[in-house]
Amino acid sequence: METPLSTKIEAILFFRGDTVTVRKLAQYLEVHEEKIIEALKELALILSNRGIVLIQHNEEVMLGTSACLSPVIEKITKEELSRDLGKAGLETLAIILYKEKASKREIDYIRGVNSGFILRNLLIRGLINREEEKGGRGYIYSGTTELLAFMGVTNAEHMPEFESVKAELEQFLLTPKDSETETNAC
Amino acid sequence: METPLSTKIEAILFFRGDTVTVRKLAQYLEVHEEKIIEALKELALILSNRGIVLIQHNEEVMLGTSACLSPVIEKITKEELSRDLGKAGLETLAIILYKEKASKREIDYIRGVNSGFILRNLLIRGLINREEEKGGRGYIYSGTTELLAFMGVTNAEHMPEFESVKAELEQFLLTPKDSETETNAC
Amino acid sequence: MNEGAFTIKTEVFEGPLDLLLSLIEKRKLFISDISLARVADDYISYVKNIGQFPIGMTANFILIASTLLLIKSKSLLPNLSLTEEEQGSIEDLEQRLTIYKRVQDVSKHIAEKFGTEIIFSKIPNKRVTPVFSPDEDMTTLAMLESMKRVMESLPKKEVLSKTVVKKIMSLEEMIDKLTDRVQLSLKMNFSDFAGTHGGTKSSGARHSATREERVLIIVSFLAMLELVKQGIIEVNQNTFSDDIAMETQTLGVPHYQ
Repeated sequence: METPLSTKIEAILFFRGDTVTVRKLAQYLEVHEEKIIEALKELALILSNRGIVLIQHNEEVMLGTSACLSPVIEKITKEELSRDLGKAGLETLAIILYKEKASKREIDYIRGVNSGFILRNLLIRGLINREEEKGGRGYIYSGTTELLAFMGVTNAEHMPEFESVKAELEQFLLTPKDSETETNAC
Repeated sequence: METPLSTKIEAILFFRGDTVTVRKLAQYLEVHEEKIIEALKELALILSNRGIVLIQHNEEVMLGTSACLSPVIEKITKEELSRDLGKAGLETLAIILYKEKASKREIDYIRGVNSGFILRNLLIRGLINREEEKGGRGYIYSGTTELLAFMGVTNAEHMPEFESVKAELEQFLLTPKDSETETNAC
Repeated sequence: MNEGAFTIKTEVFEGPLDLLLSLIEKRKLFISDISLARVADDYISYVKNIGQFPIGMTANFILIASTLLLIKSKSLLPNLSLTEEEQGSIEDLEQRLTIYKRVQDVSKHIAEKFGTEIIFSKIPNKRVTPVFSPDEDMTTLAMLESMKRVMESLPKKEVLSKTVVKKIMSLEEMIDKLTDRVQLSLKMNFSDFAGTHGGTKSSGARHSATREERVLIIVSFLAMLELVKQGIIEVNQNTFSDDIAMETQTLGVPHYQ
């Protein structure tokens, strides 16, 4: 059985987590816009009484959380921002500061674990900035001015033992990644 | 009417986008964990045949797009998907996934080689997690929810031959033997 | 050698168990002491050619090689008595191969599923405006401490564990003893090699071998023992030239040179 259009739309909207135009949806799913509009009506019906709702505005649609749940969501947002950074958060932040600019690949490689979630949290907490890497391969992270000010330094270079730590990090990233040198990592 | 717990959970999971532990959900919603587990069953049922699925793994839950809609989403994602695991990666993941939790010693013993390098690689890719073993002897590894997501499985138990292989692995590792033989210090 | 050795140099193996399994499977055998005895020669000739392996890997190959030698010697000389420990290491190897094969089999399920039908999670919302939310722990000193912790856990050069080093060293002695035992058994039971009667289960393949052929087999087996011994010495030497030398001296184990 062919998957209903409304189901496909639901998946796309969920994945994007942002507004998508009806035109784009029609393009992605290779059907006429009228079909999309029809399916959206269906989807809105399916999603009534659910935690996720369909928000439609002009030609744009997106999924959102039901309004009656905003107190819970607010609580979570607050908690996310005030939570302890924890060991992993501090380590990630330290690498970004001492390296001055670090890509996700470099951070992961130095820490030996994936830093995706932590980087996301540091970003929404305004502790790090990101900019797109040249060639569009990913992002480069650096500490925010607010963060440096909070720690009482005007520049990452004023961090204690800055030169030697930075040099050691660079050295490590330059070392060829053959299996012999890495076996004892875990 | 009071909003059902499953609806609230759905909203929270949608809002967070990534994994949330059962404990956190209980905390956010101020109910017992058992209630959450019950409501999760309900939610999984509600979401069957939808564009969104519920993944449950190791006390963690996450919403994602339905596996059968993978081609639709792949068309619109910009993310580069690395599908290559290699023989060592596959073997290591098989042990970790089917045993649910495995120490480095156990993995090394079964594979007959030091798995440090491949474990580090899988950690960096976010396919496995590690936690310190009790007594500080080393690390215990488990698959991440992302690993299941990448395989399109909503629960590790849905892997083919799961129960029998798990039992065989446990039986094998239970037999007292000098499991230190082939491992290198870690 | 006998039974037509396979060319295996070009293949890459994950380790000794992987190599053994593929040797057994190439001959379409099941995992048993008999099949292990039959692939022992292939295994050792492969190990002989792996000088460029990291030291830890070579050690792993040699540990398994020693168990294969036990199996092989028992199959050649059924009257050779094995200690309980030796018998245990043979059974242990068979069990390990069985479970390793199972792991390789189920890893195919993962290969089939991985990346085929993906469950995608939500893309993080780009519209969220960051709210500067520091944490009390964020001081320059705490950052330095975290940084030092990270640097301490950076991967270092591989070092063999004390257990492996000890095992490898006791192996040299084991091979010496095994050589003596095989030679002794050869003298004592020379009639066994006349080739007029076979009868024992593990000599099936060589049932019709002539006396000359049998002596040849035993002689080449002794050469195999010598090969493995050389491998062990090599591992020991390389090991001693490394950091581990200091560690082992404090263990008070004999220092071969």
